[in-house]
Amino acid sequence: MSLIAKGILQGMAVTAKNFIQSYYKKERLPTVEYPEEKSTVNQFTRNIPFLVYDGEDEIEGMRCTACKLCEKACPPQCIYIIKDTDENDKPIKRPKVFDIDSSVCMSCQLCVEVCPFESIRMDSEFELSNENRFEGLLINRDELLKSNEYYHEIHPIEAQETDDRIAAKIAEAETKKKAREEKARLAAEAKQAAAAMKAAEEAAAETETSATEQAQQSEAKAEAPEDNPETKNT
Amino acid sequence: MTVAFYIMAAIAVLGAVMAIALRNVVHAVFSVLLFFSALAGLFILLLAEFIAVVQVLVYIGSVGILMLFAIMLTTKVTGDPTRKLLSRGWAWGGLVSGALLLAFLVPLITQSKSESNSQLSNFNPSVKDLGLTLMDPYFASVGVIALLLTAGLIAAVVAASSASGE
Amino acid sequence: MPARGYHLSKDELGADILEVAMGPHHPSTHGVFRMDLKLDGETVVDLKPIFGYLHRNHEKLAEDIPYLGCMPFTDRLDYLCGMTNNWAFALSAEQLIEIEIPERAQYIRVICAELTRLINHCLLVGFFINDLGALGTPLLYALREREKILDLFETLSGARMMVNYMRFGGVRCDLPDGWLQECERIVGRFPAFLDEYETLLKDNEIVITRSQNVGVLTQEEATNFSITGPMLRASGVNYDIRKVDKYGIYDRFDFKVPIGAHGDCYDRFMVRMLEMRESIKILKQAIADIPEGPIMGNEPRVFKPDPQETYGRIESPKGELGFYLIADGTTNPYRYKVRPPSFVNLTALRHMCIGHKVADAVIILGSIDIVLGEVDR
Amino acid sequence: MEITLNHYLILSAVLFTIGLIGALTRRHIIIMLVCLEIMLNAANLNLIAFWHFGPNPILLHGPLFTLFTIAIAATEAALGLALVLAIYRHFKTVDLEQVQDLKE
Amino acid sequence: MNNFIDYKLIELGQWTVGLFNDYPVVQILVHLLLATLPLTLVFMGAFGFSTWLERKGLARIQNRLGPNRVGIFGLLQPLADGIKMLLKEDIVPDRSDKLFHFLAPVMLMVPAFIAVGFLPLGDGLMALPMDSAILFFFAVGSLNTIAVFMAGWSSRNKYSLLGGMRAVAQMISYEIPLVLSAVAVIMFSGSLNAQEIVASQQIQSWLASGNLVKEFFGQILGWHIFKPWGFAGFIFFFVAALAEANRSPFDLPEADSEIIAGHLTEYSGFKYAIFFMAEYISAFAIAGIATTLFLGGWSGPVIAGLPWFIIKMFSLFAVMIWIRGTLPRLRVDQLMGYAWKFLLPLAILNIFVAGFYYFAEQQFGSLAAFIGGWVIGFGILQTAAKGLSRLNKSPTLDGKRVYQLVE
Repeated sequence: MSLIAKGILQGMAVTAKNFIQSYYKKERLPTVEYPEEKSTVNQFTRNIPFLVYDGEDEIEGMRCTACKLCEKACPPQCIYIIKDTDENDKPIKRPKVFDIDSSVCMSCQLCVEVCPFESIRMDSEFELSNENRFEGLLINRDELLKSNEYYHEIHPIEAQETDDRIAAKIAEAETKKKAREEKARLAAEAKQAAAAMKAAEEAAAETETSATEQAQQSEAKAEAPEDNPETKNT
Repeated sequence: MTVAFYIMAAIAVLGAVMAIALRNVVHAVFSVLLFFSALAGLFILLLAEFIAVVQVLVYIGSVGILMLFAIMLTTKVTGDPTRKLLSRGWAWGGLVSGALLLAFLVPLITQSKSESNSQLSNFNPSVKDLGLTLMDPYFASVGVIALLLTAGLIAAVVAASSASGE
Repeated sequence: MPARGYHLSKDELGADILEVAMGPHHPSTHGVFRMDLKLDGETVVDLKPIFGYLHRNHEKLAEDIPYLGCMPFTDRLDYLCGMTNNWAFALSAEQLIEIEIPERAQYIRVICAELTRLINHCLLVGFFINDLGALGTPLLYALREREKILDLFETLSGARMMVNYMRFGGVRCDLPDGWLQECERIVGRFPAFLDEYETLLKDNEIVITRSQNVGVLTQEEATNFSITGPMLRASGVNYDIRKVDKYGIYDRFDFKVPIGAHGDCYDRFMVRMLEMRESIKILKQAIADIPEGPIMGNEPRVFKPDPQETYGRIESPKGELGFYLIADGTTNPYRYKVRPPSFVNLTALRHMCIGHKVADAVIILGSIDIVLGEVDR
Repeated sequence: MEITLNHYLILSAVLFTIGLIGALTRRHIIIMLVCLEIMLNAANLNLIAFWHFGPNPILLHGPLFTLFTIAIAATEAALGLALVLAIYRHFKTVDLEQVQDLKE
Repeated sequence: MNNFIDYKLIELGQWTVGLFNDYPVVQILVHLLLATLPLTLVFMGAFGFSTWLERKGLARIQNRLGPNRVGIFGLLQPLADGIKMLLKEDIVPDRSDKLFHFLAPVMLMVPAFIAVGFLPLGDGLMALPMDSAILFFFAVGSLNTIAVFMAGWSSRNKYSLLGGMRAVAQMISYEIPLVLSAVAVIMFSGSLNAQEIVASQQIQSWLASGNLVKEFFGQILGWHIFKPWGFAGFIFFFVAALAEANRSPFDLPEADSEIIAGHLTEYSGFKYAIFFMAEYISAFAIAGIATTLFLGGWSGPVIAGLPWFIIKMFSLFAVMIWIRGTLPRLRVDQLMGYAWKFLLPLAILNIFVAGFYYFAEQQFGSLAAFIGGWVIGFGILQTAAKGLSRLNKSPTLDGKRVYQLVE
């Protein structure tokens, strides 16, 4: 190697450039001083999941219906669900116990994909450390439940998409119900017309009874889907 | 000045005695290094500044380390403290050297001339004069010494490396 | 170069052979990896690689989890390049059932794979120079560039390294708007970083003296050891699975494959630098003509392939990454075997290190580019 | 009281005999070389002392002569240790007592 | 304005000594204290500051911030390190040789502080004004080797012995090029006394000429680094100095990627801090001597004297930090080969070139010698360097490797 080592001097010129530019160029000093500057997470980050509820009341507005699909799909099996039962222990569609062991969960987001009711979502909160290892890291249902507004806050785009999807689903359920009503009404009218014609020829008595019974049954069917639109699943 | 002389002399004697007496070889070499530095101090007391520097550079700097290397290469790393200390003829050796010491000291103590004060107090020998005298009357001897040093170097390399050949 | 593999119990000076165990938490081994070195003074007489400290029973675990459940585990194989692991598993799983993958998903897959190649190669060069002793400066430049690409992955898939992004028949979610422009800007600035990196390292006299003619692997030795990836190409064999299999849509992009001539550590370092430039070419072409359209093929409701076996492989940044799957008609794979490139490349370590100094053994290990997650599975 | 030539002579005599005792009694080869160095240094001290208290120190004979002895001593030490290495490799021992047989 | 600070300091010194005129014994003691105490305190402060400088400098080279938590800009970081080192438990391995295990750091610190005494800080500002100051500096420099060996051997551990032997071998083989490259300067300036060397680097005729510009450049252009053999000598001296002080491309003893921490493995707590202090101060001392020999010591345009010396010394130390941030490490045998087969012959050749330059200057006057010297002298050294590296078959010569890009 010659007297003046050219390669080494070039290398030192590069480090000198970095040294000088680190004082005025942002790109050369990417350090984020974490405790002071908090915002190191963007809206797409995912960490431990959480449950979404609509409206004010947590328990009532909960979207989750304890269908246990996510419990089966979770690779490290870290979700534990028990169905809720009301006073005369008839199972109702709500989890009484919904635990996630955050020490086992690897935030792989498969549960979000599997959930048909868009009720479980990934949180971007990463400061989860606490002092006792076992109970502390087992997150129970009440800690998991977070409002839809919170969901809009952390993942605006994704939250908006989810709401659109839910609205679309309700609208679709609406239209299908309307279509079914439409069909039922048409059927009823057609039946009544047919019945009227038959009544004219045969004895009127037995046709009245069959027409009223048919109307009462279709009316009950129309009334049934009213109270719980969510239960309709494709 | 007198206090400095006695301190230096004491350290020198201590270093020399420990160099002989200590069982562990590496300790002995370290104490000989202490002896060399005490001698360098004495040379400064005798206003031979350049010799003191050369003494530190040559003896402590390289000969001392040469011995440490030699020890490292010859004994197992931790050294074995079990082997015997004294050679067979140690009694005769001690006797002869004691007699020699007496032969040196007796005339010195008896005569104790007093007039040997030095005219050197006013003259501080600078390295430049030493260099100049080295060059004009003693140039031949410097050449001889240079030759000797290179010959010694080559001989040492040959002796050390050829031995590993067989 | 002294004769290969000479065996000595006592060295010339009679001092016994120094037995040194380097690792498992030695600063220069990449992760938990141990080398039992027999040293004659400074030269390595014998080397026994010992690994398995990071074995997590990956393959047995996958046997009682549905196919889709295995996808997040593939991120943990070679934790530096999550995307290419996902793609390899998705590729071989798609051979089990007929799924037609939409164009846009193919392009997204190529973009993600080439971005991972950039990360892996610039990280490897950083670690390699760090083993040479350059106290982290090149490594930190590499990490600075890697941060930008990891941010891209975070916006795309939600996580920086554990991406879990690809599905059988396409990708999980579409590119968020603004992502392509950001990606184009970063890829556009990458060559400038590479030039700066090369001036710092390429003809640095100390790097040259320390890494040339060190750990040489000739062509036959490389093929006999079934080495794949940049190590093989550094020894002069022109074998790149992107060109051989033409999987995905790699035949649409024109890019070259750099070939080394000497097969030593310096060539492996340089081949990876040139490969990064080729990846940038591919990325530019892919970003230019990525079509609109769906990102997911007609994926069946339950992934239940009928009994068969298949082996799918891709060119991961470290070499040929293959997945051998046996399906037995149920939703879980019957046998799930991974062919990791760094594990196979590691077998040549002993052969290359014998006869070199201790400091060289560290560099040769660094130049093989191993990641213990993949080696131990 | 003032330091005279005798003090230095006594000191170097004592140091010389210590070196001599070491050389004659100790077994270890390297300690023998160490004692050799001690003896040489004692002689150097003597030289400089005579020059310091001598008739005309202007001529700088003392330091010159010591320079030469130091040079010779250095070469001698180097050669001595090289021979020690050779002996160690041949006899596998450092103990002078066993280094007896002249025949090959 | 030149040497204003130096004269003020000397006056201060004489004033304090004068205070004790009526008890002579105490006066000697005060005189000695004045010579050594300020120097020790200043260089310990310099050590503290240089650790901060090193960590901040390296951080900024690597695009990160460096210590900024303790005190503003992290200036109290050295203090924090010092306290941490004091609080750390001082573990001494039981099989080690207690006495020498303790003695090694002391033995390393003593030559470091003595060597600092030989630096000509300013006009008349020298702690140990000896006739052969430079030579004594190199003599004391060789004492470090013993201390490193003592540290390596006494901790009775395989790694530290390996590290100790490597360090000793490296220090010895780099001491010779260090001294030889200094010999060229000493031969030229005619004396070993540091003050005279500095004086020889000032063009006295220009200084006395009175006009401002001449006086300004008179202090600079005389430096030895502007002469061909001086520049080459500076390169050899600086490279050998890096090896002597175990700094970056040659920091083999504590090469963490191979043997853990070399001879420092078994040291912890304050002894470890002392080792570092001694290493940094000997690095400062060598940087100081390099400025004296090649960069004109304390002579500088306006504020000649102590300020210039400190600026130059710290800039050389900054270059050492810069090199540490960039260059990888050399292997042991390459390191030795580089010293014996490359640096040593070139340093000897440099002395001959300096000799010819000296006689050329007598014959044809300084300007012609200057131009001729640069052309011929540097040419000889360059060809010799190329020839030597070809002789050593160093791979840097076989040109750039070409990689074919294949379809």
